Amino acid sequence: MSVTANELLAVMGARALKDDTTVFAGVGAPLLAAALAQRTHAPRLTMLMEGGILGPSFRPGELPISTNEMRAAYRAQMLPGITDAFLLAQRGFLDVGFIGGAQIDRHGNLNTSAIGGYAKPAVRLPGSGGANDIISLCREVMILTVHEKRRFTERVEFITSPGYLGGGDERRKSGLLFGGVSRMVTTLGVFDFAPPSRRMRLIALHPGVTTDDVQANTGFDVLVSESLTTTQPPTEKELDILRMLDPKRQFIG
Amino acid sequence: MSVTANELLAVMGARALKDDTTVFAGVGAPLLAAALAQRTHAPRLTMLMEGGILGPSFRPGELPISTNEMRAAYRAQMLPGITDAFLLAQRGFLDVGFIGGAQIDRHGNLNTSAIGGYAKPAVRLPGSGGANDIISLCREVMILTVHEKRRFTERVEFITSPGYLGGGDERRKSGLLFGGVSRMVTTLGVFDFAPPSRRMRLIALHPGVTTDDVQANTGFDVLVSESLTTTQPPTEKELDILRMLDPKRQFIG
Amino acid sequence: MTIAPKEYDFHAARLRLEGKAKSAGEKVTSLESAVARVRDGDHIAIGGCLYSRTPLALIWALLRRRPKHLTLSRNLMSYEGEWAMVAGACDKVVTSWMGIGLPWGLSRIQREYVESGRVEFEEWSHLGLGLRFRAAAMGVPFLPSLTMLGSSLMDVGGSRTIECPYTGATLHAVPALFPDVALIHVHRADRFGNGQIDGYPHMDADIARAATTVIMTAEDIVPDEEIRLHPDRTVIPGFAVDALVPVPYGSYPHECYGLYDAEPDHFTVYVDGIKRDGAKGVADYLERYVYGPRSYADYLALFPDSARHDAAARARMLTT
Amino acid sequence: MTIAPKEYDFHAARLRLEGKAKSAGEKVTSLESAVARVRDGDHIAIGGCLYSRTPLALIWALLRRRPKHLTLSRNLMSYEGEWAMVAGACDKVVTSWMGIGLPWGLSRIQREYVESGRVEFEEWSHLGLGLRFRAAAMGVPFLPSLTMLGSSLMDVGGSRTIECPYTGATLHAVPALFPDVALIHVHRADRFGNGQIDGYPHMDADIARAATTVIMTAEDIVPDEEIRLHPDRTVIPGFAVDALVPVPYGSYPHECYGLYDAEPDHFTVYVDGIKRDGAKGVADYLERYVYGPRSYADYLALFPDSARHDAAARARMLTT
Repeated sequence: MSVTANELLAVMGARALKDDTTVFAGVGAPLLAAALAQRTHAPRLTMLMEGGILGPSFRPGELPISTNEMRAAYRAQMLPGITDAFLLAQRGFLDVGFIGGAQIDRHGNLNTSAIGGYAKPAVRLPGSGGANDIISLCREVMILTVHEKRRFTERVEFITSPGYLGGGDERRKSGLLFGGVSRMVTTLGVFDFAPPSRRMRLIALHPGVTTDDVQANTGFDVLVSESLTTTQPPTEKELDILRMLDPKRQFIG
Repeated sequence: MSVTANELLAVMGARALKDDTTVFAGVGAPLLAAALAQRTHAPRLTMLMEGGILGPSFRPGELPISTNEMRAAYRAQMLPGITDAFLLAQRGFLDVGFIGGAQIDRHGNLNTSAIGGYAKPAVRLPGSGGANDIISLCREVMILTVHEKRRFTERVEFITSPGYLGGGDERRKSGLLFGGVSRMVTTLGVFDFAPPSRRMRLIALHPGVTTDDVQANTGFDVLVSESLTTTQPPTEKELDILRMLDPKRQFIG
Repeated sequence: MTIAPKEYDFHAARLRLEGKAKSAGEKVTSLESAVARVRDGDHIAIGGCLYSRTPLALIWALLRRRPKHLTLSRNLMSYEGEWAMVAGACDKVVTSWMGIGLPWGLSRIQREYVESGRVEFEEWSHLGLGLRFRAAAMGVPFLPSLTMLGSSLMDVGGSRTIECPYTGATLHAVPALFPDVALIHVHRADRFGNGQIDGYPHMDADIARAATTVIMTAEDIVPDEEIRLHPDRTVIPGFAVDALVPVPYGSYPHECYGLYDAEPDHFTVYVDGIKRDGAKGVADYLERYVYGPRSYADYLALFPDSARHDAAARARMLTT
Repeated sequence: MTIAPKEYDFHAARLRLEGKAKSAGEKVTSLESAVARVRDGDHIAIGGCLYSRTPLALIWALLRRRPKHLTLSRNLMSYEGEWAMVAGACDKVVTSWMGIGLPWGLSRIQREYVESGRVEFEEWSHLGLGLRFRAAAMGVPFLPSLTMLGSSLMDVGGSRTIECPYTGATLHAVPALFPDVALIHVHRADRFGNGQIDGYPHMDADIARAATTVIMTAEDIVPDEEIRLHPDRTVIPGFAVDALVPVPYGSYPHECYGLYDAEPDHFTVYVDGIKRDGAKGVADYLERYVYGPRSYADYLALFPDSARHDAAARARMLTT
């Protein structure tokens, strides 16, 4: 069976997580990534969910649709509440934060609020939820997203969740003293936002993907690392675990 | 049997409490006053204690020595914790706060910190505890204290708990937007701190006490209200309730 | 800037509380008399989160009174926000996110009402809104935080920054939000309003302290003694509660931790109505589920008993 | 001003946490190895309050190492503060009040050591100190409050005021307090350090978040599953805990809610020793109770079994 987009994102996200750390993860690919890491190389990883849920277990086949429901809290270790969960991140207890798809620009800024003006927008999007808090407060943030041209725009018109703002040291200058987007995993490859420019840069391609594919699916010029590598495809073991967790393929697709 | 100092203070304090209100009370006379009021005219009075204890019951004969022990929490309705208990007062949920004896000056400022300089004092006193918070945050505060000359000084050298500071509107000017000392009940009489001067003023004498007695036991000139009245002595019923609560006379003396 | 001074004026908010009776007495009343405390134009903070412990019985009773010009605030706004928009009850929504959840896509009602300018949508980050309620719960006009700095969200509500007098650091001064009314649903309370919540607490405790008036429903009214034997479970103090109504399944078909699971299939039927008829789909739903039934019991009776029992069984399975 | 920038430097405090492993793994160790994490000169925040849930086993083990130049902070300081003063372990005490309780009068040890200038006594109001810990727990350098304004306490620590950018009101900017180490005693924890407290929570949850290193004792180490069946009782997250030691009667002869009552008669014997011999009374007590016993079990054995059983019976009577 072929690898789905969410399977690919979950596997790449899981591999980026270290043992003895903490991760702020929402539902979908981020949750699958964290759960996979715990079942492979990071058994001492703690997951925190936006609903104020710390150290959840998950019942295979009963993965949560939202971060504030009983499937998310199943056999959790602590339920600190929403505000206090985010405050743990502000204090510095969260090593990694995952955030998912949105409109993304070359400096890793995300827009999930509005297109075509804020007050009377052409398209009103759902809003930040906790994405702004996760990207502002975690030690580092990884973006997991499908790679589509419409998502990747030169400059988002509304910064719901701040990456590196205008680039350079603008993030720090804004008062965001910590964190930033360390990696972005898409369905085409892996990217970073290296100083000094803090511009989105391709550092690894998934097997069978070319730099032209990436450029063709991105709304601006993509920087490419001189040491461009290729990712290792998901292993059978990784896919088996994901499919064990989500046998009905509700989330892996 | 004659009426003890704490019985008198508890009875006078209880009478000043209204039904359908809340009171911040510590151990000793304040606790007895609140418990008595609940058993007489104010059954819907809620007591909050510094240990983070809301709506305690009390086992007769098992009154607490401190505000953070099981006798204080006996059959309580809520245990919000210390910081959050005081924050309820800052929010405006506490109608009345009781505070007890200390060095007191003519403007109702209290010193329970140090005499003879702060850094290397001649006498180091225990400290504020929650007294500063109660007098700063409750809607109004009543002081319950034995009346001794050494306690009543023209001007405390260290303001642990602010009454009206230098008098007039200095309390409001300091940023304390709310509250203030509405009454002081001593073993000799009842006092207020009326505007504009906010100076301690005798408004009622306990039976058998003269204004000369008050002046003789106060370290500065005492203002006397033109409409000076006399308090009603404790009733048998009031004393019976106090002695039922404290049969070993640990607190009523 | 769209926040009104009334929202962060801690001085006026405190004086409103000082002027209120804070009684340890009985609070139990009917849904109808409880929501009668809401006035047109009030700012209503809604407890729970998304489709968890939503005070649906109170929202149901409130909308039946055809209120106008309300502002609704909630951390994550679910379809109760769509109901209020289509019912013409609210001019403004204050939240960090609106929808039901991934499987149901964007809220077409949010899009229609906000894109047309009929309803103002004031967006905060999830923590940002949480801190607005917490600042109010603490009785202060703001709380310092790093969140939202640098983002366009700073402009939406008119957020200001503040310089730390010790470190010189620049922080977001998150403005307090003192609502007029809090609507809250809890697991159990005594008749005096001392409320206990199981599982995730969401933001209910802060909302109850932040609001001037607190209207609460409880799945179960328990004897005074039961609360007093487990005081460390109490999160809402009785003296802060103005009205209390016992309402089993008071969040249904949203979930209540440990007692009943949500009903995604019902959400799908609801959303299918919107996909088919747009706002009229919601209007028809309101006629059938909100305005039509003679009582909340009749509202619940529109759901099959078997569904409610299954929801309870799933909740037990997921929490024991 | 006596507060050091290190106490409120949220930037440095956060970087210390970022640099630490935050493991969901096993934390169980011995008392000796747990307190070995304390360095001379550290700022130690002590959990519990007065004679309630004091981490006495940890303080007992710590003092046996003859630490020097510690700063001790606690909301209400009881005789553990006197022990540290007489043991020559601390240069400074940060608290809102020091003593044991009304029946035992003023602390003669506090008077002797502070009046002579041998120990610095930094006084905050009870809420003031609570907000210092909470600011740190929230990862911010200060929290706004009305408390302490106008009083002489504003000068003791060098408190500054701040103007609200929305209302213009002047508030006390209560500076954060980020301790090096937190010493905490809880009712139960799993072996990963997820801790649960019964009854009044005091300030332990904030202290555990504020400190760089968290050392915890628990009356009982329970199976992982027991914590996971009641996650809404957990107040200390395991990843924040560095060392965990199972210690039944870990606060004795202070109280532990629901498990054992305090021993006022023992406090009286202790205070009588001070009335008789001053600081030597404490020194003798330390020899007998702290330095003398080979183990904490031997320390407990200095109290009659019957007393411990009576204390447990009283606790049950007062909480059930």
